[in-house]
Amino acid sequence: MNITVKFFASLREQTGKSDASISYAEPISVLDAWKQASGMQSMPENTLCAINMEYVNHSTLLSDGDEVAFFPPVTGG
Amino acid sequence: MNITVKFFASLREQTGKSDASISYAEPISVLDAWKQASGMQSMPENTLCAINMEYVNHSTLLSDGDEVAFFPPVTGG
Amino acid sequence: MIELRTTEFDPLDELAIYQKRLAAGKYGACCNFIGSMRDFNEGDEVSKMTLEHYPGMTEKFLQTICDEANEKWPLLDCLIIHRTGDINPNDSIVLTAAWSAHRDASFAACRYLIEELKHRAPFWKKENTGQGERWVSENTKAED
Amino acid sequence: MIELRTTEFDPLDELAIYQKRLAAGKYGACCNFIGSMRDFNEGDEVSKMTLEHYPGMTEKFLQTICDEANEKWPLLDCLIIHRTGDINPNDSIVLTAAWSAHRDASFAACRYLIEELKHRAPFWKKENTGQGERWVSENTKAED
Repeated sequence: MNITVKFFASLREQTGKSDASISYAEPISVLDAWKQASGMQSMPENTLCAINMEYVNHSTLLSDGDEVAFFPPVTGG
Repeated sequence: MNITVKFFASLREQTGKSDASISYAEPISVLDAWKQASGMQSMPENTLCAINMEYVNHSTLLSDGDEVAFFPPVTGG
Repeated sequence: MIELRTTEFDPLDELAIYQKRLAAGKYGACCNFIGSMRDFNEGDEVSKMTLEHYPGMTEKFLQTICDEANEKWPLLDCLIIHRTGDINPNDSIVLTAAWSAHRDASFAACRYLIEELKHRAPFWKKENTGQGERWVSENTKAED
Repeated sequence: MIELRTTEFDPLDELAIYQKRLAAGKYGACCNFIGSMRDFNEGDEVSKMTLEHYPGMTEKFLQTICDEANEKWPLLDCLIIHRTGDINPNDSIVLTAAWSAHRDASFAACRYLIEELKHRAPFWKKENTGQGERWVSENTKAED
């Protein structure tokens, strides 16, 4: 199972990366993907997550080929 | 005591006049001014009144030199 | 600022011109509302309209509304422009605008300006429909 | 319609151009909101700003907001334009607009567009102040 991980804004700076690819044999959650891709960093409490550009929560399970994104509270407009 | 009376919109058409001058010896109310200036026509229920360009109610008393105006509900904007 | 116009005006041009007077970088929010003449009302086609007002009182009243908005919210400025006289479909009738640092004040003030204008400012519309002329009887409460 | 812009845009010009697409005489109300960059925030001078977004998701999300507004209110159309990249004080950041027959729908929809955008659309602001760069931490609830 291959997953693409994206980090935006302050989370990109915190993790030091904008994109990562991870592989797993067993189904994993969004939170598991964070741990693996960030190198076991702690996830800031208010982190938002999206799978394939739709908001999800931290416990949602990922499927092969998914793009999972992590970002801080939004501040547009 | 001399008073200028103005009618606007449908009330101008109903009374057939836009301006009128009336004279009185005793203090009169806005409603009295309507009766006199309109030739005793009945005042439509939702008529708005202003003295010297400030909204007043029908029982407000007029002073010498006042301009009293009668108009229907407003429909601007 | 408030203004009455006897001829057609372009509300977006007016906003652009007026906004140049304001200090650049100080307002973060501008909410504005443009009311224009539809070619239908209450089921009938409307080919023309005339807007009567009370010279003197109308201007004074629009200024009062602006003053009230400035007291109620922390605004940098507000603007009302309103047409009078003969109006054709698609012409702009009214522009209300409010500038502030944050969006909440600009929305609330812009809404206040148009609601107060619609319910209290001395203007009267007469529509010309296929069935002849008719006075518009009353503005609706916050839904027209 | 929704659009992202990487360079400066004039929201009033955009409104004028976009509005020409709409059927003349059918809308009576246009409420729009323009958010622009102030040169101060939370007590500090801000000399520059960078707006990051999530390419793909941001556009999709703005379209979702427009679709939701169209479902909730009887609109003729709505429009969102948002800047990305490097932004200078007084530049326009966002335009939201809604056209309808009556004013209530246009106000409610315009407000909905900007509130949803501010709270859910993936954009992130980084400010450059005299003290260096900082990420804006969170948009306020309907008051920013």
